[in-house]
Amino acid sequence: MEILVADRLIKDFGGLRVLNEASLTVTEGTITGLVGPNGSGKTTFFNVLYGLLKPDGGSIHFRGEPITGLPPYRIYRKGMALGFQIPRLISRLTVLDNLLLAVRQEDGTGLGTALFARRHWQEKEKGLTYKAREILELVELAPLALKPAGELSGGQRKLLEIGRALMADPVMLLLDEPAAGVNPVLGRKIYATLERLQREKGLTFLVIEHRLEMLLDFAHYVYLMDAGRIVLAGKPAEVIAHPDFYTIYAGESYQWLS
Amino acid sequence: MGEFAQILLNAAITGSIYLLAGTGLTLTYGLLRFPNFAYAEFITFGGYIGYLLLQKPDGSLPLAVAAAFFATGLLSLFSHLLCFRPLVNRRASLIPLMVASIGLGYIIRYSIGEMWSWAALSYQPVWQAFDLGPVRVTALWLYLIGAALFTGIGLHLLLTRTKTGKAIRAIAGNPDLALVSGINRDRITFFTCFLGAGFAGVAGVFRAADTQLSPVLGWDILLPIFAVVILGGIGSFYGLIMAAFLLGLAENFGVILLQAVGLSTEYRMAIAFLVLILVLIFRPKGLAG
Amino acid sequence: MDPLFYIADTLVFAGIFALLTLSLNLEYGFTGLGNFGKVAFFMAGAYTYAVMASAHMPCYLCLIGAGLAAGLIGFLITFPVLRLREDYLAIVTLSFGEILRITIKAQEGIAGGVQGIVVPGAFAPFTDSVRLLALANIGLVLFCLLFTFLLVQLLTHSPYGRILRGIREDETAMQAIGKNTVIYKAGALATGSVIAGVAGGLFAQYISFIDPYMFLPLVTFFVWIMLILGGPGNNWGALLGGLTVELINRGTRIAKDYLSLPVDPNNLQFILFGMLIILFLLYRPQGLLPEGPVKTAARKEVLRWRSSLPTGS
Amino acid sequence: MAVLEAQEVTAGYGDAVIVERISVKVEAGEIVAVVGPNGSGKSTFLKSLLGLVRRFCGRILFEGRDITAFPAWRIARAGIGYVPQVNNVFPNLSVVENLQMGAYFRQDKGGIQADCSEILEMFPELKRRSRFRAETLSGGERQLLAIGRALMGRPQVLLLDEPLAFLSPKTAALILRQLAAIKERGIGLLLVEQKTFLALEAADYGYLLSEGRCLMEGRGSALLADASLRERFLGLRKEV
Repeated sequence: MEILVADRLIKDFGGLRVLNEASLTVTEGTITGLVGPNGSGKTTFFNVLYGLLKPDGGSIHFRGEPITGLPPYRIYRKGMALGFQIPRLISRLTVLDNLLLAVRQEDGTGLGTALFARRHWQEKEKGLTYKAREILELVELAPLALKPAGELSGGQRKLLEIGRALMADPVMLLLDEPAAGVNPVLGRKIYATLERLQREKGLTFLVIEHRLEMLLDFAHYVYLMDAGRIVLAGKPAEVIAHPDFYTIYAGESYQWLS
Repeated sequence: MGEFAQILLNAAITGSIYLLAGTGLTLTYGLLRFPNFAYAEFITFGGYIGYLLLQKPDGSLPLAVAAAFFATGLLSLFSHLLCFRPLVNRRASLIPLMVASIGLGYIIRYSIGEMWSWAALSYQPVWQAFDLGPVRVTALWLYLIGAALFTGIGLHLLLTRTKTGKAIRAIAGNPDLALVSGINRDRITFFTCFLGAGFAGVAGVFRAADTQLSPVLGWDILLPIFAVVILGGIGSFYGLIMAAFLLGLAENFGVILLQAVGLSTEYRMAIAFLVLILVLIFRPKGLAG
Repeated sequence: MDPLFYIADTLVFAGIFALLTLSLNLEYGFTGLGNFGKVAFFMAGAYTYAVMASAHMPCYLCLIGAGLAAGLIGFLITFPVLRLREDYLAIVTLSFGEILRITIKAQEGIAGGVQGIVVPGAFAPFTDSVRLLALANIGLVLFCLLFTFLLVQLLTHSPYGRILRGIREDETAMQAIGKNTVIYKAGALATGSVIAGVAGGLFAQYISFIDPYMFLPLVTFFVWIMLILGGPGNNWGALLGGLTVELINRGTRIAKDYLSLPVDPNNLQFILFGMLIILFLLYRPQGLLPEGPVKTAARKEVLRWRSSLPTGS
Repeated sequence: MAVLEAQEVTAGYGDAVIVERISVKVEAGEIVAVVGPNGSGKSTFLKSLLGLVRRFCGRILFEGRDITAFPAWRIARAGIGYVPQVNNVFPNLSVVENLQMGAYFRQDKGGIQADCSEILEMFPELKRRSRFRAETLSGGERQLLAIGRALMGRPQVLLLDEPLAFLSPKTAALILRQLAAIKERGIGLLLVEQKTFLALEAADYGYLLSEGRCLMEGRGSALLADASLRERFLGLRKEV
């Protein structure tokens, strides 16, 4: 069953066509990879899918509903979450607060409910801390729960960013290089966690990734992007073995991997 | 016909003041990335420096303009060194910088009030007047329009053709990279602060010569100046020139319109506000954006 | 002058300004919105109160009207620019402060124009005693202040307040995690304007005559000093700042009567206030009372389970 | 004499020490790589050489001259080029103007023009877009422009902060080839890199940082061959 369908998306930046009829389909409950050389439009693709940028053409459907041109907060409420390439945390708030902020349809977030349904949301918040604790233990940040997010190290910030995306109980996550900027060992651990969530909870992941070994090990399906369009799609091993893959993406420097 | 020409002339005069005053604001707004509300007081200060030289009927306008330029430039340099630079070094964000600029404005305005009193003053020289077709113009107005055009074009050339000008744009675009490219960031910033405020001082002299001098001279035209800077697109000079004269036209035609429908001409300021709001709603990056 | 009356007068003014500071704290301290036209919403409240009280409406109704009118204006003026860069909001609110004053000055018909308007006092029909009147006014202002303080305190220590602080730090991130930030910003500004409007109503009621010259940009400047001094993001700080600055203000006025200075104390006062705000921004940007964490049940809960963890982790 | 030498540099932000007593030497025409896991202080170390972060102690010598106390812009003028990892171009300036800014402090107009065309020849990707504003370039093109801009100052030594980060392998290979060409011109290169394998393979000499200290140093190939390093920091599972 496809969960996300992007059909011939177009995005122009001042005369530059960054997305040129890019289409892709993500099947529910898989980890799907998006690779491509720099400047091929991957991050723009994500931003358009998530509503941070409005497309100049094409359509997007999420779980059968059209979401083209919706603002990000509405897409988020439909069950999609985004992890930025460079984590964007609220640095003066605590790790815990950063997680609580991400809860979907949280009680007490409106002017009225914050004041008048106080007892109600206080109870709910207590419950949410257990969930937060689970996630914090998953990403190994539990002892730092009350530390301001600004005091975390680069790798910890990356983990908290992923934890925050999970806190929303999303159906699908878009992650822009979830393992970039962390050391390879931790990077593998992050992917192992994603795989477990996919297996156990049936979550769907769409990830931008440069490290082919991660895709080979963890992805079910891979799209190759070049110059604003999808040029290759298939199982990771097939895509990487395809002759076009080398001419477009890898070039000669990649012998060391094989 | 004559009336129409008169309105055009008035628009050119209003626009020239806005252009002169807006030049410095758009320069430093672009470079330091915050609107310096103390610019109002820089304009006022220039007007009072001009008064030192123009309080006698035989005062020289060029001399007054030059003095106002240097004195206001120095004042801006001082305030940058004592207030804004330390704040930027402490990584103060946008709003604290704006608050500080308001605080600085009060210091300058009340110091002027203390030194020259709060009563309105006037320049003494009488400007030669002559007929130019259907309208009567004074030499002052011609000087003003000339000075404004000279400033606008000169600064555009400075920014696009000279090394210093390109360095100003480079710092505006990426301050840290400018530093590691060997650009002495402080020196360029000092130069820009000096130059920008200098023009504000000149605008103050012309404004005072055209109307009256009081400690709120600059504050009274701050709003239209902001409208012009935003309409033109922050940091853009072609945009600024166009915006200044457009607002000049809008105000002068608007006043006629106000009189026609029997409303007080005090609403003149509201025109600038209306322009500001409309620009922000429909074209927030300004004409050049 | 009656010293007791003088103290009462100081307290009333401090209370009114503390209300304004609390409202700015909600907007700037928590949400990061630079409202440089606080005086406009204060003025809108004062004039609404004046017009309603002149029509013989009861005090509480006039105060509610003042708050609602100012809130509505605040919403209408700021909504168009909330999607834009934060400096644009500052410029628009600053400009609006001036425009509203000019408009009222030019409109003779509505509220006295440049001549000003007499505002019927709420307690005047009940007593002639100056002291009793002062006491009643203190009571009214303190009641409003307490109520507002609780309101802002509860709001800022709730999921709602947590979102406001998030918007202050990174708006795009908050949109990415499902918050309609424009609505939140509009809400904070509207609430802030309601509070400022009530403060305006109290002011009009207390001094019983208002004219456009009372609503100079100076008022906005004062509120900013109070907040920066007290501590942005801390409601106790807003109260402290309001009281401190009002006391300094009174002090200089007394000094004017008893000291002969070579400079006009009025000028000197503003020069000093200008310096004070810059010095605070430079050397103590967190103000006298720095911001604390968001206090909700969740924090307590985590403190509990964390204390049960083995040490060293 | 080494063109750039850091002696026992200790640096950090505010009161926090991030790197401790690091000594590094760069000779002319040599690529030196500083590698290490995330948070090891590589970037901070690089910035300390440029006067961009606080230095607590240690000395920095450039061609034997002590430049420890120089402000950042004077260090650049002395002959140290720097390519930051992010924000590495002037977005509002055209490609050519970006290059001109790299030569801001040079007085020889003819030489600047010649260097500018030489660099555009060297990077055909940039030549095609020379009149475009830099904000329209892709990540890889920006990296090239940043290197070109740094070369315009005719540096004796070039410092690069993770030049391969966020780049596809193809672009990374292109950048590495360009770095080798720069090395041939007798310029010393110091690069800080997370992509340990690629960096050490290209480097003549390498330093391994961990938690703010230098754990190992040696010839690039020697470090690569060290088994413990491979396991701990490269995370490589395939035999190469």
